[in-house]
Amino acid sequence: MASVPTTEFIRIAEQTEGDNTTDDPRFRAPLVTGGKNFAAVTETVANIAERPAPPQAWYVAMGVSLALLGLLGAMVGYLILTGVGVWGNNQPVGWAFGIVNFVFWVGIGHAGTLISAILYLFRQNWRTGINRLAEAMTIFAVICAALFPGIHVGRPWLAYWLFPIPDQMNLWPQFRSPLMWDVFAVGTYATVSLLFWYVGMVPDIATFRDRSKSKIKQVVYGIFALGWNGSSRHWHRYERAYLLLAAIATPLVLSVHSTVSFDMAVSQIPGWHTTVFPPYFVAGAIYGGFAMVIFLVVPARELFGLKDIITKRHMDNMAKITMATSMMVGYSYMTEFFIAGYSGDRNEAFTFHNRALGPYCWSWCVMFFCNVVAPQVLWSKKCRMNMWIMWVVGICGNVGMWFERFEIIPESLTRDFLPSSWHAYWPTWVDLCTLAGSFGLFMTLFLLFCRYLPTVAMAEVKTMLPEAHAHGAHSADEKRTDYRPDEHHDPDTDAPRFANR
Amino acid sequence: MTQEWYEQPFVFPKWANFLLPGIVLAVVGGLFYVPTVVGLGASPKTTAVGYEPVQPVPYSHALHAGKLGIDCRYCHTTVEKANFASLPPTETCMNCHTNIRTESQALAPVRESWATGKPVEWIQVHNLPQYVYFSHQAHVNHGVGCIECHGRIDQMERVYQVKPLSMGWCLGCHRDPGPHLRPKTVAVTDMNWTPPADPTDAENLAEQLLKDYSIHDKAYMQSCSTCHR
Amino acid sequence: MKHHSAQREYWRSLEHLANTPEIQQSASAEFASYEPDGMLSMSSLTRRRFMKLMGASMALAGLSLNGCRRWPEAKLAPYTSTPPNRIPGIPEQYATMMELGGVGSPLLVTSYDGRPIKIEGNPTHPFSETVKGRSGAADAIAQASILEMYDPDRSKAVINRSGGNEIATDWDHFTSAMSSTIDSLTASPGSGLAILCEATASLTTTRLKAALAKRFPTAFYEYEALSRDNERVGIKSALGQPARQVLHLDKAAVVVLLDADPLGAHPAHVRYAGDWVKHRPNKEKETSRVYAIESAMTISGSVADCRMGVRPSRVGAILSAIAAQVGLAAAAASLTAEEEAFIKPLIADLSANSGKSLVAVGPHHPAEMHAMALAINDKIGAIGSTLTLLEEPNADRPHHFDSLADLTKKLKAKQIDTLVILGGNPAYDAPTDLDFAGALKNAKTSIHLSLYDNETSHACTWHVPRAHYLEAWGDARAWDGTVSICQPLIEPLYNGKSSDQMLAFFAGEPETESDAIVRKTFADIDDLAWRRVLNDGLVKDSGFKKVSATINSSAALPAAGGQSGYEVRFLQDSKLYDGRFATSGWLQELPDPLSKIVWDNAVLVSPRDAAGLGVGVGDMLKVTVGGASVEMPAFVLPGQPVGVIGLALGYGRTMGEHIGSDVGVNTYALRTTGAMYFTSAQVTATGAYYDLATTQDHHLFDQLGIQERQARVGEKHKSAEIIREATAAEYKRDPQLFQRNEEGGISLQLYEPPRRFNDPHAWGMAIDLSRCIGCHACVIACQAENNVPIVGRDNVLKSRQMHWIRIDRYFKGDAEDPNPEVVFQPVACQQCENAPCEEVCPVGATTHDTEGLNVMVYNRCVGTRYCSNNCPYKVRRFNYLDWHSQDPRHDKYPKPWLGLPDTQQIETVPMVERMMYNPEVTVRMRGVMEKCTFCIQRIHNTTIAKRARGEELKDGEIMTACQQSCPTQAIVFGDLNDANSKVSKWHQDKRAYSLLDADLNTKPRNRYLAKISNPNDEANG
Amino acid sequence: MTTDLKETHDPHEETNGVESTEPMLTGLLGEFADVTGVVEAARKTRSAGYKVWDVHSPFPIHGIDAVIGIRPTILPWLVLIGGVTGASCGFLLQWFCNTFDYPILVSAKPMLSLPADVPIIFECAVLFSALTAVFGMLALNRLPLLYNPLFKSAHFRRVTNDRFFIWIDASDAKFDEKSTAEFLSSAGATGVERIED
Repeated sequence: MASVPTTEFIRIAEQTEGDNTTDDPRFRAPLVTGGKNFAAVTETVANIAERPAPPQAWYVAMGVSLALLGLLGAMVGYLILTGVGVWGNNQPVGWAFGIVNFVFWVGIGHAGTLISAILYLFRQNWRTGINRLAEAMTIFAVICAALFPGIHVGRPWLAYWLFPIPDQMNLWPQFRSPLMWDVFAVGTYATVSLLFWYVGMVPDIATFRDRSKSKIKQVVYGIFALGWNGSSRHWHRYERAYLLLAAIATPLVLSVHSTVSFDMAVSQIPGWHTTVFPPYFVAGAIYGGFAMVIFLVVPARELFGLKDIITKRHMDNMAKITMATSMMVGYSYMTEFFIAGYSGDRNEAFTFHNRALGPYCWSWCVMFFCNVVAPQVLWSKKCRMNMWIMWVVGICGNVGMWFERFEIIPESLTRDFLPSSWHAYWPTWVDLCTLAGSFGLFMTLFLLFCRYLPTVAMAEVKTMLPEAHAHGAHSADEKRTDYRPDEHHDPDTDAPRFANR
Repeated sequence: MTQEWYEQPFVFPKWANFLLPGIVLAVVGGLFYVPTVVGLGASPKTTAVGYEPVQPVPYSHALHAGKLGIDCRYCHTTVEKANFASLPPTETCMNCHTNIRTESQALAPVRESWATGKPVEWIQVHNLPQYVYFSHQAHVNHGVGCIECHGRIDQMERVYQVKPLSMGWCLGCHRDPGPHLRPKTVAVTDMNWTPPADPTDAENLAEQLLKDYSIHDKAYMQSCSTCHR
Repeated sequence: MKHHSAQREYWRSLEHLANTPEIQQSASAEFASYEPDGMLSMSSLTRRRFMKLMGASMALAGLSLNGCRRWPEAKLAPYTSTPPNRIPGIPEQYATMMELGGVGSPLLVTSYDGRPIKIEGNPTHPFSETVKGRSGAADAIAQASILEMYDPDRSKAVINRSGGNEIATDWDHFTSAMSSTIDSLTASPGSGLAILCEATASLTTTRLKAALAKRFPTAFYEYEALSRDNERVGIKSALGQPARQVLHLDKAAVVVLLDADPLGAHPAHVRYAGDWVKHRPNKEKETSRVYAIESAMTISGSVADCRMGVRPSRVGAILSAIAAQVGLAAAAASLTAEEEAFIKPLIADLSANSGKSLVAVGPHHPAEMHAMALAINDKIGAIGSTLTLLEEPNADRPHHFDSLADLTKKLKAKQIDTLVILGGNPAYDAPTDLDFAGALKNAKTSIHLSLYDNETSHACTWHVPRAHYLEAWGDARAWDGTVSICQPLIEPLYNGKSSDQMLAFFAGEPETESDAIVRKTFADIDDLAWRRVLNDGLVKDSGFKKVSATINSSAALPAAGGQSGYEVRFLQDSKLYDGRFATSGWLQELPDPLSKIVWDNAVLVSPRDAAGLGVGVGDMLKVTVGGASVEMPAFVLPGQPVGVIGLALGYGRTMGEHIGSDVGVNTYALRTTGAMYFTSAQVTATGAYYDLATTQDHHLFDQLGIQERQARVGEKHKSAEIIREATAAEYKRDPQLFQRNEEGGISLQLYEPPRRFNDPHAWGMAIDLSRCIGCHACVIACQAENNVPIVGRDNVLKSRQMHWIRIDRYFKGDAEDPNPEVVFQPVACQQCENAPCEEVCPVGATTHDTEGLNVMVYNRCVGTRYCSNNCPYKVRRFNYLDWHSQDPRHDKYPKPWLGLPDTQQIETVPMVERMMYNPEVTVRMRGVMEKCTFCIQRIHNTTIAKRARGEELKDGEIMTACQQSCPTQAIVFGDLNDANSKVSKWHQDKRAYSLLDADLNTKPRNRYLAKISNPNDEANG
Repeated sequence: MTTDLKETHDPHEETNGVESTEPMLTGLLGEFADVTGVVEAARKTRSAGYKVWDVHSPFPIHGIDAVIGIRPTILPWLVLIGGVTGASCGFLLQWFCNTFDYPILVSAKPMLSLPADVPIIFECAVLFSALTAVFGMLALNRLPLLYNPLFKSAHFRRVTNDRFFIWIDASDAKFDEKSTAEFLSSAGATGVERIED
């Protein structure tokens, strides 16, 4: 009886040519295709780092990214040496590209923790294929985000005053300001994401350590592997810690973008002063985050031959989440308009009227199309299965979310209460180059990650394999499409897990 | 599996087990050590206190203000009517030195200045940032003695800075002015006056003086606009 | 004093000029070592000035590095002997006078340690006082002249251009060079010396002219591009003798202005504005009614109760119609229906208020009209009650225009070989058909005395730097003739000579120093009285005599001009006057009261004409008059009369130095002797576009925005969210009107802030919208008081202007309305108790003090700009770049500053410019937020001094700069704890309302008093 | 750790020091090819009465805790403490700065504006508990431990790939090199290796 499910599974795999997206209740859909076993999974993933040279495309991408990174450096230098005046910001519009980019990147940074934390709590096993990539993306996006609040202030060399450091002036930060909340929220988020990412990576780094032939690699990986030796006791506490991190990170990930949204929601400006912002921003962030994951994963699985680990099923699920969140975002847009009209507040009503029909309606249209209309194609499975379409939708998501922030931040500021102080906002070339440069920073980091670190959580993926658990007690699992071995009870002693006998 | 799995693996030496804990300790220690050092080094207590430039004329406050007991206001005439204490014009020096020590080498620059009309260029000792608007008349007329900021000038051969004159230091007094005040009957320039030894007396006196001079309350005293514009 | 010594002593003030020995000694003592350009070396300033000057920036260094940088070693240079009653660091004030177009405006100048830093009106002088003995108003131009004095672009050396090449030299060489000329003049008296001067009523000048004429025959000429001589001639024709009319708007219940602008463009407009407001809504008087019939949008017209825009050529017809209807024997011209409708109620009001009414005609209309206006005034009993006639100075001098034409003729005929031009810039502003610059070449020697080496200087053989009126003695007379002495505040910075010194030199007077020259004129005043005169700033009872003569009412008018096509109207610029102030950055960046344009002039066209021409704001128009034509951007100005295009004079200078050159377009190019003020013109669109920089309504004005703006501002004479107003009649009917919000309810707030900021004082401000005439004097006052920088056109286009107080100008009425209502609303920081800006600042750089001031701590600001975003009034200003060290003319791509940011100003701002900074106010560096502080430096200096002396603070003792400069006292500041203070009363006034408070519960400490206007419904149709 | 081990002792406790220098036998390592094998063997080992032993695997084998008899970790309690500490620090910081040390008047707000303090209190709680979770886990696991005699075994390098091991420590009372080796192979070990230190 032991062999039956295995052959069954292989047959399905062959029949559907690796399409594991069927939800046939009779069979469990594998999350790893191509009949890979433990060694094969290790090979596939480790190969990326072990192969002598990465694919051509990697070098091309790296070249472009480094160029952009250089541009970023130049722009930031120019900005700091000259003054914020080199940007397009003006009297009513105190915040523009700087903060737009900040919110945009923070938003991107949400998918990672969401996937590794929330999906973990929801027992969405398919996360294992992509969580590492997503977490890495989170870290890098947060790094990009953290750059902007620092450089957008008038005197960046004094930005450290936002931290409660004792000084000879006896002065402290003013904690009623949402900007202080940001400092703490983003700081915490960066730290926790980093820990989450690294902790998850330790066993896999150990794998790299044990496979590497060159001494340097052995030493470097060896140090970062912390001497991991796969002891069951270690695994036990490790999984606990991971679960706790997930439990902690889940409210955190929701709080971060809520806090960022407070920057606007707590203020008085019509178009900013909106109670729907926290959930609206979080939905937007998740949407944007997944868009970015898709945007990165599609080429990654092509380039590094991860198709069997980041399978069609993964893409399918991501597509569904993207579409769901995009509709939440769309709903939030509607709500804003309704409330603006319903409130009877002249200023509020005008702001939204102006947003859709005013001088910046073009950017509103871009936003609405990219965030609400474009993802609707994902209703069709054909589109979800077509990686090109997926990729384009991913790009739309990023563009759309950037413009959403543009709509909210500078656009609202251009026209507030007194018509006398209304004024247009236009970015300068420095603004544009800085934005481009931030992508350079992001891509550089991401490409380095792909080349030198385990891009897939091998250990976790291995637990998804059927042979990952002792035979003799599958009966309960047969009908499950996804299953976790850790939901077994001990086959012989029917005691609950972790029971003390 | 390929051959390399049976090569002799790399193993860290035993001391490596202390490597990472060591690094962690070093980092944590540095987190406390470095800021402390920088903080102390940068604090005005280090950079400002004790600043004692050499003046063009070796004028001794110890002699004039101390031994001869000339009142500060004889030279620094404006402290009570203006926001800052002006330096005495050469004229003031010459009032006496036209007939005292007329030959002294030390006084040569003064005599020269009087002859040519070129001012003696003194080097400033007590110096505040320019966004700080300290008013001598506001303090001097409300019982704050010279000594509070300038120390025992009457004992200084050459003037040096005694107090850090940092914002934190200013706030110290502004938050609790009482102990730094002296009765109207005592001249602000009196270097020897000390508040009553008995703490309770001192307290009562402080209370009394705060009323007498109608000193503003703490909220006013430590609000930004009190010193900055 | 010998000249070279005078050159070397550069740093002086009044007592130094008194030439008393000990001052001499002290002065030379302190400054002996200085070179003229020593001002640029730090050693040339005493320690206190040095620190005060660069203080802010210097010290920001200190803080930005958290005090871990010891300031650079600093030197203290005391006086060698302190001048009498001088307390170093305590500002002193001196009365003086600035003469413009032959009329002086009385001033009081504040000086710190010998550095004049601020100009205000002289409160003891009837022509500038607003609160007797306490605050005097001065207009924007007079206040901005302080910048002109320090302007590093001023010419610093005598320049000899004879022989084609430029040779920089000095006064001594000039005088020696002139001696030969003078010899030849004395030798052959007939050999033609001519003097061309600006209009002046100076007694000294008159005296010296006489002396000069005695020495050898001299022809005197006088020219002003913007002359009031039409009025002078007209009155002469009606009266038989030239006279000057003084209006008493405070006595006039009905005022009819035919293109006259007594509140905006009259030499006495400061006084007139003060008078006018006495008859506006208040307890004592009924609100007056002002009718304006004008061919341009003027300040007076914009605050008039009934206004009609007409072609300039129609004004005459309307005037004679009025004449006829008040019963004069005048040919009743035919009027259009609209005009008829407007005139009818006007006449009714006139006849109903005889003796309490007044008719005034603009100076650019022909003499006959002024004669007729005088006749009408006579008829309606204005003369003696609402209008006084006074003698004119130099009664026999010809019309300015004739004078210049005559001079040019003589030059062309080579009858003049030596021409001395005292000030002015005829080569730039003379009528083109004269070709004055060309004619100038015929003079063998031509000398131009001028502040700047300008267009005329370049056309002359000699240029001599002129002493600024703050640098040399002189005298001038106010509009009513009261004599004032122009006291200098400082020795000439650039070795300039006053026009009197120049005349004295040619007249061979013994005195060479301006003080001696002037003192000689007033030799009959003894020294004690003289001190008194200097102190008060005027010579008592020295005004012109009244004239009483019978008015010949049989004045006929020339036939009205053409009715079809466009008529161009040349306008006196609200800031640059006739172009002579083009070099002033403050004035260039001062928004025009109505168009809000800065750093440019434009073709003002009515919305209807713009539609006709198919142009919008910024579209280039080609304006052709006769042969000449200019291409300028259009500006669509509501209220601009249909068929009339307005062209401001004074722009397009070619030698306006760094600031003034190539700003706007030179419209003098179209101005000919035949048509000095208006004429018919062809206008065509060129299809090109030019981005006009305005401080309001710039960009982004789509239909949606315009509709919303109008909706928020409200309909004509109706209240709306932002502007509360009513007609006098309505307000009488329902005094509670303004206590209710738009919906008619009383707005209450749910949240009451837990704290009242009233210890020991509660500072508050109130602004009366019925009083504000949008003259922008307060803007310059604030700029001078608070070291507010200019940013230049490029940055105004980006809306980064730094003015702490702005005057919002709204047009009410639908787009088609030819005569919209204009509302001026000055907006500075509202000092909200429940301030939105403070709670969002992460470092607590903007907080409250216990007296209710919303204070901004520059040295704590890191520049997140969050406060500005959250400020519903958008009154906060951000230093996007280091404006003080920024070049206002070209800063598209600023140069990176390598070095500590806070050293930028020290190393790039010329010391002479820093000398002008107000030492009591921190100079802000790049990257910090700033805003109105209710002039906290004035508050603190006064309260500290008062407390030190143990005195009580009286209401009105502390005045903000804007309040002090306001000619109509529209702004009131004071302590709300004092129930009897004026500001408390205004806050309690039934017209008082807080801007946006009902929506946002900001609890502003500034309240507005709703606007009350007194329109005549019939006239407004 | 003590609360963590009732029945069995952690073998690494003995091996993680650097005290001994000359090579000595630390224990035996049995290699297994698949999960089923190693789980069965683990059961046998336990019933055979070994106390100081452990199972090493490339991924967490679920149920193995019960098989070996590992008791739940105290980590969650540590994290709770961390969280509470964080929250209180967050509040105290804000109270100290804005209410106690330098109360500055800010837009007529109360000196202690609790609602405004909530976000930072929350973030601090999260930060502290996350740090506790991670570093607590490492501490309880006695990691980092770069040197470990096990790493001397070439076979053991596959423990992070596709092989499973049972380690019986020499310090075990029942340990006897010969019989234990036999026991391991009888339990199905594809290979047995003696690890020296």
